[in-house]
Amino acid sequence: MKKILNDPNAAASELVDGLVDYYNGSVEKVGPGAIALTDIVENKVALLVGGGTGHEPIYHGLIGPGMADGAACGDIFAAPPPNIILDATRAVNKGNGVLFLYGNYAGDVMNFKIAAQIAAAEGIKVETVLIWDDVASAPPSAKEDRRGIAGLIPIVKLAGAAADKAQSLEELVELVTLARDNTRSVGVALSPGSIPATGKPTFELDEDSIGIGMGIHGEQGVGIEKMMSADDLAEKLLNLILADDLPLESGDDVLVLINSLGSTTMMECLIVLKKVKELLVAKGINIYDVMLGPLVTCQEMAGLSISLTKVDDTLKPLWDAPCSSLGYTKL
Amino acid sequence: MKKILNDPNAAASELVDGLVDYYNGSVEKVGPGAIALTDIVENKVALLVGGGTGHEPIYHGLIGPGMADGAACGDIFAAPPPNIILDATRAVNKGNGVLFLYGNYAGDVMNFKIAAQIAAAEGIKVETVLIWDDVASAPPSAKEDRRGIAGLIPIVKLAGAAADKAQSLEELVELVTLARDNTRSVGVALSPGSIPATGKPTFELDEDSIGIGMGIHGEQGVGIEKMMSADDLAEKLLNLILADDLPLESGDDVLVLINSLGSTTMMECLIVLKKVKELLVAKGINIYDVMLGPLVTCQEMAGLSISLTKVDDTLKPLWDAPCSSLGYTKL
Amino acid sequence: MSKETLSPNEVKEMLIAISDKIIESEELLSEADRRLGDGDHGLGMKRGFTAAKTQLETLEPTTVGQVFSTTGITLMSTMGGASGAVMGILYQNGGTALGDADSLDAAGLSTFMTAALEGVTNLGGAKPGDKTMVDALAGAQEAAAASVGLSLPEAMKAVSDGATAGMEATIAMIATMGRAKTLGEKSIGHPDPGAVSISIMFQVATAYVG
Amino acid sequence: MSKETLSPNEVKEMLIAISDKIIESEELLSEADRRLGDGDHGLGMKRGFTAAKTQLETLEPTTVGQVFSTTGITLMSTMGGASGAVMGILYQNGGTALGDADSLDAAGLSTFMTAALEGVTNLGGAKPGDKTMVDALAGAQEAAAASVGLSLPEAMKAVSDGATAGMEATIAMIATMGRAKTLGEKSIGHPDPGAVSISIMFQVATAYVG
Ligand SMILES: Nc1ncnc2c1ncn2[C@@H]1O[C@H](COP(=O)(O)OP(=O)(O)O)[C@@H](O)[C@H]1O
Ligand SMILES: Nc1ncnc2c1ncn2[C@@H]1O[C@H](COP(=O)(O)OP(=O)(O)O)[C@@H](O)[C@H]1O
Ligand SMILES: [Mg+2]
Ligand SMILES: [Mg+2]
Ligand SMILES: [Mg+2]
Ligand SMILES: [Mg+2]
Repeated sequence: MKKILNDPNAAASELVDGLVDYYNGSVEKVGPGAIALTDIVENKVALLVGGGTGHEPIYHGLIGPGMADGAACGDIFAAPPPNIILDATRAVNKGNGVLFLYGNYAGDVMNFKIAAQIAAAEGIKVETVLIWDDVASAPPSAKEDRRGIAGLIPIVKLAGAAADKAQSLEELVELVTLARDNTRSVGVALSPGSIPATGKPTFELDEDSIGIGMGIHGEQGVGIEKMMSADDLAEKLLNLILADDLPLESGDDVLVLINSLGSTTMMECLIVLKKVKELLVAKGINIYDVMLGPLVTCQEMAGLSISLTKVDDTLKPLWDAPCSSLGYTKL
Repeated sequence: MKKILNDPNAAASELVDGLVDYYNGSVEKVGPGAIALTDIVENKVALLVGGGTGHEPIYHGLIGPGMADGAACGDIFAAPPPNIILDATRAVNKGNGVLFLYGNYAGDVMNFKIAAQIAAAEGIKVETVLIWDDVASAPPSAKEDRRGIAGLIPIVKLAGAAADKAQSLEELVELVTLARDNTRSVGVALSPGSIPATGKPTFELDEDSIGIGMGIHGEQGVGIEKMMSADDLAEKLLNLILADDLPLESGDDVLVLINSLGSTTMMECLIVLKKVKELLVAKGINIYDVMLGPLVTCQEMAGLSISLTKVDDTLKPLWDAPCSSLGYTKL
Repeated sequence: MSKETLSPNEVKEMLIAISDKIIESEELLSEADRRLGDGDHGLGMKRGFTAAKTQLETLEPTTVGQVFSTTGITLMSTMGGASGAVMGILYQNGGTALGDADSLDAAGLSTFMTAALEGVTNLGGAKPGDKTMVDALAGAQEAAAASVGLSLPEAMKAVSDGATAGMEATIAMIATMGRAKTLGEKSIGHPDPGAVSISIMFQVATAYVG
Repeated sequence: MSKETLSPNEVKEMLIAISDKIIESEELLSEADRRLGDGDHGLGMKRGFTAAKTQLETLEPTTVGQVFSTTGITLMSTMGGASGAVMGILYQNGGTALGDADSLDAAGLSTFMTAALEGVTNLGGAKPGDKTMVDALAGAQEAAAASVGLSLPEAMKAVSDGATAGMEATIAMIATMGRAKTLGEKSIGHPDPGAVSISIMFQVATAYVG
């Protein structure tokens, strides 16, 4: 598999440098894998995101006005170590504490937990909200076993707006928890991405099989099925979300995200969106806004996910606020 | 090759419907493949873009405030027929004429030419600026033989801002011509995309070969070479641009675009950007802004292109203006 | 049974036969375009001629020009791409030049070809030698002009041979127009896909009148 | 030549030997993780132990705890991922528990293992049976506790066997922790990659003291 790389083992560090170049002055490196906005206002309640690299534009592409204040970047597909998280934490802390917002993976949880303990010992107030939007990864009764997938895009956007208005870390936790609890996702894998350092595919799947509920690292899904039409697939995935415990009724407003895992084209995402909209409209559910494209990726993996975030009178103004970042910008 | 489709022959029409759903109210269908902003102000000098589908988010994802007013969408990889262009032209014309801005391909040129003749007969003022940024496709002495590739992204953004301030179609032509003449691109292909209706790859390339100057439809490049490192590739491509006839000197400001053709990851684009920045900085050339990602694609084709737009005191304020569209948004 | 002239309804029958053959040739034409262009020529042609066939089937033509023009307008509005514009203009211009004639003979065929070639040349600027369908059209037009005194079957055979010879000549040419032009010397060795389409059309027409 | 106790410099030598073996085992460990996780366990371990080896090489240790803690801190700050946190805590906690002892014997090994297991359990919440490296660690810890009266080579052999048995027991388990947990029943049949790492480490240690 051909990839445009120098030393594959240096890919993570080179991409973080390139990312800072892409930010072109608005973001700076504050440690080996730690980056932060250059102009965070004093006393702002800060929002820190983070995770493994290789899933660009998340997480580290989500920094900017109305979005996150900084990010801790790990190696490819690996949670950042505590020292990187700490460097970023110290940089974004402006005296009013820092919210850690990241996907619910064992590696991330443990590394952020260690960093939080050290930060607390240094006198920095830290709280955590875990993203666990993937309905395929555990039943509704065991949310804390669910992993975070593409739903982090609307959650980070809402959290960014919330961080701008929150007077305290507690208020921010409350708003972000609401955004998280209103978000559900489920994905499908068509073919694997590859690990840059080994060139190996992240998993195997027959030419005519797809994995429903496959994770963004190639973790196997809840079910292997035969390839099906875009309409059938859209309906199958949407129904998995609608069958979950988030009540969605006629008159409700939702944000819709159709996320490509990498090489699945915008064409395919648009065809799926068309069907998802038809199905939601038929239920009287109103689409408040749409996000679409390769936002949470796993290298050149093929597949997509659908996410819904139910927005109420608290979340709508947060969604409407302008924001700017490499991964998501809203005028 | 697995793709998420219904009837492959209906892919273009379904994706246009999905695209309108994605615009979520700001854009409407004004004909089978024709779409336009719903609220174009009276007397605005209008900007119409267009081309084949399958390259999303261009062209039809570039409609919005500060961007294009409408788009004519053809079938997959096929220029739109004159009637579609006419439907879009009639919808965006607000009495002050319409600028046709599109890539220099025989099919597009002929279909837009026929449409322009009919529009003129209907009393609509129409002018055309062709995008021909690909330095690999013809020598500088034969610009009109060059094709349009990813450079259309900065050009359409600048044109969108220009259309907002232009008092006349002639003024718009002048500004857009300046943006076009200041833009140069060159690309590399690593592996083909596929044609949805046939499932066939758009070209063939050995496992260790890359095509320098390969077009966005898989038209073969100016040279097949062995795979090389990201740094070497970045330098090779950048040198092809710097060797062209656009003078770029110490103190000049440029917009940089690293465009993925589809499945090439953001990681790879970022690693290339890092090297491009190093090389530009060494020459004293200043990066005014950066765009990066899958903006001009050819299905799941792998490869990327580098584009530079030299911005002067006329173009900088146009670049700085906010804009919003599915493919490119700037706060 | 060979036909000395074609009525409007026979021209319609002939164009439906051409449509069927083009639709059937999708793979061959796309494959030719994969060598030199973006691999979709057969798809566009199939799309256009499927629509044209549907239009023609319900048409009750009174002039032969009308049948050609209807075909041209349908191809033009459904195909897109380079060949959509070219094929559209070809049939429209050719049909218009036939005025209100209610039959087609060898002289009419020459009138059609001259107008068709002129329309295509004016639109796209390609000349013979540029490795486009103009090479096949120019071959067809020359043969048509030289066959005005012949019977329609003889003339159509000559036109078809001219088109095929023009198509075959593109094999050795370097492309200077359309998507193949960036290939330079690498374009040598394969026929232009649009020229292949033209050649196929006249073969069907020859069989029809023959 | 078998060693009854290890000096700080010998512990350093042993950890460098462990580092070499882990670096060498990259493919095997990544392959194990490809079955149950995201295929990068060997990459993280190689990254961490390459850095640890560099650190250790210039270290002039005065206590055995210092050697373990240095290793832990380096692993923790260079690996990332689930195993970075776990391996880091394991060596750090184990090392700290050894206080300022200037040699390692069977009793010290048991002290190390008890603190290491406690640290890992507190951090990640995994219990034996969850199909993680805790299974190998718990096996090692039990054996260490039962071997306090033995010679270091005998104790290390017992600990290594305990770790390997714990690792082998994970083959039949259903994962309930880490990335493998969404696999459910499909996780049966393969050993946990982190447990494989633990087992390898104690094999090298056994050979070293052997
Ligand atoms: N300027 C031109 N004049 C005449 N024919 C042309 C011209 N440019 C391209 N063509 C014809 O169009 C054919 C390609 O058609 P098609 O593949 O359908 O369009 P596209 O190139 O837009 O994909 C070529 O084989 C050639 O015969
Ligand atoms: N909660 C936990 N407690 C102890 N070990 C764990 C825990 N979660 C995961 N692990 C260990 O981590 C190993 C995976 O490590 P690695 O592949 O490097 O990390 P990641 O899962 O982040 O890719 C697993 O094989 C398992 O032994
Ligand atoms: Mg990992
Ligand atoms: Mg085409
Ligand atoms: Mg073509
Ligand atoms: Mg792993």
